[in-house]
Amino acid sequence: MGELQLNQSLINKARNAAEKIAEQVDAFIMPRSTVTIERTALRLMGIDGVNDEEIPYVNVLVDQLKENNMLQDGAVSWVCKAMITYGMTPQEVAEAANIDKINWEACRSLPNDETEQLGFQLAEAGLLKIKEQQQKRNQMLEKFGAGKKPYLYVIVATGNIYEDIVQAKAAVRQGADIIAVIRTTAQSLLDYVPYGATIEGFGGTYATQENFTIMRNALDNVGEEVKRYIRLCNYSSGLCMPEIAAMGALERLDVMLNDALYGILFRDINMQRTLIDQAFSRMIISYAGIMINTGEDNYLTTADAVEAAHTVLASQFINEQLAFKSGLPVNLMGLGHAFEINPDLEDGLLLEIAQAQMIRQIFPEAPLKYMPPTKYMTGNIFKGHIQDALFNLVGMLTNQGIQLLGMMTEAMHTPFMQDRQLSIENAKYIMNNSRHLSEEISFKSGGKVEKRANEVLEKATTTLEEIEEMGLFTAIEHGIFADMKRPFDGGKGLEGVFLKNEHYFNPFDELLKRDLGLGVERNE
Amino acid sequence: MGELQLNQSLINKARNAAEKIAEQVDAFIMPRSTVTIERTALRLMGIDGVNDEEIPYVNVLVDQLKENNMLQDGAVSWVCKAMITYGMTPQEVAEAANIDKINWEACRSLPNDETEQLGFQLAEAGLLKIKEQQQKRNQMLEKFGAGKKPYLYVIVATGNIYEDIVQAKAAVRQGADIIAVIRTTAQSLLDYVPYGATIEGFGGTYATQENFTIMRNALDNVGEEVKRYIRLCNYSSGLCMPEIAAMGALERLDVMLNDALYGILFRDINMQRTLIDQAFSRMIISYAGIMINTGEDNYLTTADAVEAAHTVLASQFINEQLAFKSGLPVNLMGLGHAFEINPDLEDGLLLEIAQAQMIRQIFPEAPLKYMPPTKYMTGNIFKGHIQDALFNLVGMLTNQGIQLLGMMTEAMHTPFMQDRQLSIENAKYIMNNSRHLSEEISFKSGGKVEKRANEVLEKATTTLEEIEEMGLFTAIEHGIFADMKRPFDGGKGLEGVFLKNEHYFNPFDELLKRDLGLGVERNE
Amino acid sequence: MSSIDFTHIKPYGDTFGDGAVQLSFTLPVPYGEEAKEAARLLAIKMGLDEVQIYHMKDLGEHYTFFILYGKVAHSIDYTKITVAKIETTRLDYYQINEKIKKEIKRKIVVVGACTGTDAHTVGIDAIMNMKGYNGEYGLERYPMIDAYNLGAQVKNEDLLAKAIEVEADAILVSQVVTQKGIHLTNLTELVELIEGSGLRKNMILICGGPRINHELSLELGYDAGFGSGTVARDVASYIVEEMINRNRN
Amino acid sequence: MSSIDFTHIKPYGDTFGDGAVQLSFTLPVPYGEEAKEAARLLAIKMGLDEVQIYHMKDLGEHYTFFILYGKVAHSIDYTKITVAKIETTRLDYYQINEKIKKEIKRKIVVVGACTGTDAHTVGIDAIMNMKGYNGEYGLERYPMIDAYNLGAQVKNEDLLAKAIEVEADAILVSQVVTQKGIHLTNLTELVELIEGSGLRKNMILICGGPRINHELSLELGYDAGFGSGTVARDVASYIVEEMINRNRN
Ligand code: B12
Ligand code: B12
Ligand SMILES: Cc1ncc(COP(=O)(O)O)c(C=O)c1O
Ligand SMILES: Cc1ncc(COP(=O)(O)O)c(C=O)c1O
Repeated sequence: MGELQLNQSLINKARNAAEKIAEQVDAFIMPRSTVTIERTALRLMGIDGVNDEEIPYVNVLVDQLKENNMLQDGAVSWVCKAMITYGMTPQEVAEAANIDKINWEACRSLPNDETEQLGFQLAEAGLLKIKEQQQKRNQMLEKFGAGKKPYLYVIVATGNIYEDIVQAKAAVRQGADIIAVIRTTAQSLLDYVPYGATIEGFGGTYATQENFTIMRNALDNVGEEVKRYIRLCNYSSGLCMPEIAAMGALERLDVMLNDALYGILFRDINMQRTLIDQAFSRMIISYAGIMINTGEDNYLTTADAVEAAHTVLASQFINEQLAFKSGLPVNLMGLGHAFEINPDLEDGLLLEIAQAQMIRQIFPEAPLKYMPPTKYMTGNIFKGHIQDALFNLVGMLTNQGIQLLGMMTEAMHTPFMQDRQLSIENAKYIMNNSRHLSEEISFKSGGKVEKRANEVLEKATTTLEEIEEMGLFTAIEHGIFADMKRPFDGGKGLEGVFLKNEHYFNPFDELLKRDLGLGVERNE
Repeated sequence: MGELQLNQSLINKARNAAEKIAEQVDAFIMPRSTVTIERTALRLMGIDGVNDEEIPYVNVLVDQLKENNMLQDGAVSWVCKAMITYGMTPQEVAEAANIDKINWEACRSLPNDETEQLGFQLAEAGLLKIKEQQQKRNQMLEKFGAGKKPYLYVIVATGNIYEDIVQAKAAVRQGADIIAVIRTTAQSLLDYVPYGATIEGFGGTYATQENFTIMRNALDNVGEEVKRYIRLCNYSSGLCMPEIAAMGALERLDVMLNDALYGILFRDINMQRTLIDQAFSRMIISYAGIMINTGEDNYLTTADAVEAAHTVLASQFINEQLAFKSGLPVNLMGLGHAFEINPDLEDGLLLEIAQAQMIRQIFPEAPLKYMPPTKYMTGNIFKGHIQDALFNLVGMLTNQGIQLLGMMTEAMHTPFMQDRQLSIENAKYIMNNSRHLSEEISFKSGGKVEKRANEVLEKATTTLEEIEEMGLFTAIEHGIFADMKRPFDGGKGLEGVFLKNEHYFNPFDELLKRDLGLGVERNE
Repeated sequence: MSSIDFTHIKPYGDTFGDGAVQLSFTLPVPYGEEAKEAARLLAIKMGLDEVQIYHMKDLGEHYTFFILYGKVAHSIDYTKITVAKIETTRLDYYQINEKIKKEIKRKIVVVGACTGTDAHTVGIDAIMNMKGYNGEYGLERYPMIDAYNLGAQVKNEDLLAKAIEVEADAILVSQVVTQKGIHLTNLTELVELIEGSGLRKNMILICGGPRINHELSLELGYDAGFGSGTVARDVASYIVEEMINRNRN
Repeated sequence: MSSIDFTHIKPYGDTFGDGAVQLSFTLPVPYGEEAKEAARLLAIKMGLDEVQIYHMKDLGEHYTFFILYGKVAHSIDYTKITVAKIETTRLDYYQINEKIKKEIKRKIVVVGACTGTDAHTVGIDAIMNMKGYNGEYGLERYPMIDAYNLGAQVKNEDLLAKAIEVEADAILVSQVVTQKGIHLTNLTELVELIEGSGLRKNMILICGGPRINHELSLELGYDAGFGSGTVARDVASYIVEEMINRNRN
């Protein structure tokens, strides 16, 4: 499409402000870790499984260390010490700890350099598994090609992983490029990751490592048949954000929902916790070559899409800069936005185009994830289907990277099998029909569309400068995003945040930073 | 929308050729009349009703005159003679003739000037009724305003006029601007107009004068309630084209389907008959201030919309020039075209836009009637609904005058009540959302869209020049339109065509021509 | 999901056996809570549980439109289903001409039309005209077939007369308009006419159209029926094999 | 059309009494003629005549989707329909505050939340927050109402505790997620909790959400239920009138 004339100096200003904001946040994050980051490290060391009470061993370990006030040293450090002391594997340490067979005090005297050597060894091995998955993905992409954009992204959400598979495979045959397995409503607030294959969820299916494996296999198989690489998506989000990132990395997920602010705003997770967790999870994601999808679309489900358009852009800038701090390349930044303008608005389509095209130009290399109408979908499935059609048209016109397909039954239930087929059909019809339309048209200079885009840009810039001034934490306290106010010390999960002490050891953190070329600041 | 750069010299050439073609046709028409033209004149004199065998009195009269070889003088002439001879009203003459009580030979001696004086008197009275209806329409339009374009045009077609009314009134409340009552499948080949209110038709309802009255009243009433003038549409088409035009004029129809070639191609009506009939019917239509809708859309139901696009344009030029010959002002020329490109075609939307916009520019003042997808509609109502949505978008983008709304059930049945509501909802949603989009965008100069438009224009020009060369009749024999070949002497209704003799008298013809400022050529 | 019980097949939304169906209709009652209840009761009569009326719209004139979902209690024994199908092997253009040459040893003659007031020619043209349909030649193009396409709005009498005149082996009738069952009337009339003429057994009688299927055609007294998406080779394959079979018996 | 027999109401397409309905569903059987027949048989079991399967689509994995129309034989006696409705007069913001002042003579106290794991705040916010919904102020804005909005994902226990703490006159519960009947579980649990606490009769218990209606709410043991499109004044009108009524008796 003909480019809109956007005020480049505003773009620069906005990006600068966001960088400053990210730096402030980063400074806050650096000295801190969380229980889930520690559990993540243990998982990557190979600790898996749950005890008799269904509590994951990584939780058992981290909880014990926390109780004993040892967590500030880093869980890896203690597990390594126990390994050496007892001559056990990491898993054996976990199982022993579970029946109180590890005397942590007895391990304390072990010299740090010995533990750390072991720690690095285990970390190298853990990260290797991730690299292997990445290589496998690359091989398959080479074999089948990367596919035409926008990728058609659909969700499955039956609550039962086996049912999900049937739905996912059918969707692939119908033309889906990305399958996202939606998570059950209850999971994001759990401070542990459930275990094994699951068949009972509400509005989604538990994210477990086993479920990831099952779905990954199913998609690889059907992908072989249809000769396309099918991308799998899940949520690195909620109280176990980095653990799930690690699971996703190990099971070759390709896309993960991961947002710096989503949990804070929409799950009332404590802001310190989320911001620390997202930084670590994004390093894993970066290392694994997974694409993130941010969640700015959600803002427009509570706030008004016309009025709050600039908050979406502001948040995208922040997500971008924070992601850079975790080493994520721009081509893996699926920044989110959404088609959520009230369908009764005259010239609503013009505003939608303005927003989508503006974002396209401001983040030219990011894949961009475009979300369909949800809030103004109703029980009128026929109308809903054409709302989705306009959405698909705008996606095509503005060259979005990922089109999350809308379902005509959005106001009712998670998708039925046929809903998805109709929705894929909708997207293919519209996109094929308008394939080169964007190359054909240009927008009036100084017209409604261009003006609207610049207005939004201006407001976003102002907002970012305000946030820079007051700091991100205070901004969230003031309810700048999605009309949601969240206190600095409120919400869930704050008890899982701790200050690292001077002996803190996390070889994954260090290796990842090294590998991702991030300044390693370690106090030795 | 930003205008496409069309080759203006080609447009001029094409229009010139069409004018020549129309002149050739006109020369052929002038000396001829048809049974239905004669019946039309009698109807306008006030003859109405049917005999015991349901044969309209106008048919009884014209058939008698034809049998007696008197028709060449013009039916009005003989009826006037009988009126004077027997001291009867026109209706009494008809009823008497029905029971063979008129001795036509006995009337022959009456001096022509006396008959003609009476004839003109009756004709003035007849035409006055039409003028009154036109004035009434103008008053109502003044009261309620003319409404926003494109007008939303929907059909009713239950077969039962009372059922039609319910459907029509509901449609008006839902937002329809124009109600077209579709005709039963069998009617166009009847060489008489059925009589009275009817409740049994297939795929449509009989066009009878009584049905017109009933629907007109219903729409006036609901129009009062919703404070809009609701336009009524029917078909001036088939073997009784001019009679129905007269009925429409008397009953204040606002729009009539009327095409110079449709009957020939799609009903296998003889070409001489149709071309003569359309000329006379259009004079009535012009006089009544009715808008015509031409039928080029139909070409694309048999021929391919991409390949045959130029025949649509060629036919529009011919319809335009022939309409001028009947005194029709350009603002009443609802030239037809249609969204019938195969939905599987890549960039199909670009071609649709090219065609619609090209036509818009070539006939800038004509209201243009845009027809929805029909041929490629399937039993998949969900997909159908989005095909209609794209159609509505193109209509809005290219400023069409009348949007004939597509129905998602097009491949199944004539519309159910809810189909129409959903369809109106579709149009309103799309149009409101893209209200000023056409002002915002422009098409790449020399791009796909512009190129396509010029290609079609070029082909149409060539075709028109070919037709000019060989004459319209031969062109139709060669199957130039809609892949249909029709012989000069074939098809239905040729027996109803006759050469006027030197005494031929038709005061309506004369008054209409005078009033419409058309060169009156009478042999006195 | 693992092993499906095909004796009790139910609709499927997202949980095996959930019976999920979508339904829409208009009721001739004024918009309101009572209307909604009427819609719900109707759905229950149709065998739905957990009826959810997701959308209702006042259509005006005291009519109300509904969109609803529910879970149907009925199930179907899929293992018991048998469908009348045309069993002939589907040959291609070349094979068909070859087979006629070899086994029938003369050109076969076919007459087709869209009958009654029905003016839809596209369907019968798709089967008969040279250029055919969907990249498949029409019957006129077959060197071993003499095909006469009479077009649309042909009277049954005229069609039969032509068939007799050219000694047709098969008659092809197209019917597209189905409102108020007009196609059934037309099709039945033709069968009766042909039977009356005593020529029924000499002819293969075939009908087609978007609302025609083989089963319905058999009921109406035709030898075969073809629906949407048919191409010439489907019909030609059938005619040739049927002619050979009849000759054998 | 002229005079409708309301004791036999049937769906309407374009001919009075035609019973026309549209239906769509997926069957767990492979695409083909047998699948089509299964769909037809199912429609017949649902009471449809003249079943027309207009569309079928292979969804893959041996599932087939159908769109069909038919004419339903069932009818409904519309004259017998009664619906439980909230009968209170719908007052506006000013009238409500006025009425509380005059007749209750103190501020009334209302506690609301979206309970369980349900995190959809938009609905309860629409009713309670200052800015309200659809141009109607929310309860927080009412000078004569003390409104406490606890937000989403609130445990039933916490909601009850808060209600006791502030001596609430009414509890407002929102439930949006309904998959596998989770809202029914949540709502029932709250009723049981309150009944267990012995405070049931002191409180007006109200629920709401897009899949909630008054009838269902009564069944679950609530005093009233509100569905899509509700605004604060609907609820407030009800609470005030109900409080006055209870006081009288
Ligand atoms: C094109 C068309 C027209 C054109 C026809 C041009 C022409 N020369 O044929 C025009 C514009 C003239 C027209 C007019 C009318 N039409 Co029309 N038309 C259609 C339309 C859009 C497409 C039909 C078509 O061409 N399909 C493509 C062909 C290839 O498919 P097919 O016919 O199914 O044929 C295939 C198979 O069925 C099979 N087949 C068909 N015949 C035969 C025969 C044999 C022997 C075999 C083996 C196979 C076979 O093979 C073919 C190839 O695969 C349909 C809507 C739709 N999308 O289906 C309405 C439709 C058929 N028309 C309809 C109506 C009502 C009319 C009118 C009666 C309206 C009116 N009152 O004026 C008129 C009058 C026509 C008349 N007297 O019959 C209705 C019929 C409703 C019903 N079920 O009864 C439809 C469904 C539209 C609607 N929703 O109202 N129409
Ligand atoms: C916005 C939204 C979200 C937002 C919520 C943001 C927020 N802070 O509320 C986000 C993006 C976070 C979200 C998340 C999820 N959502 Co959600 N979401 C929606 C959506 C798009 C709109 C809901 C909405 O806001 N409606 C507008 C309000 C004003 O309407 P309302 O809630 O009906 O409220 C009105 C009335 O019902 C009534 N009312 C409501 N409550 C009360 C209470 C009282 C006392 C009274 C008197 C009246 C009343 O008054 C209100 C005003 O008129 C719907 C789809 C849709 N279009 O409906 C899906 C939907 C509700 N979500 C759904 C699901 C499954 C989820 C998830 C569980 C998915 C997942 N697994 O991650 C998550 C998790 C949330 C959780 N734990 O509960 C499903 C529910 C399916 C079902 N029937 O069970 C839906 C239908 C989407 C779908 N098709 O899958 N969602
Ligand atoms: C960024 C992001 N994370 C997560 C989720 C899902 O929520 P939860 O993490 O609570 O399962 C969403 C919602 O769609 C989201 O946008
Ligand atoms: C110009 C025109 N006339 C008439 C008709 C209707 O056909 P008939 O006159 O045969 O009823 C159409 C078809 O839609 C048409 O386009």
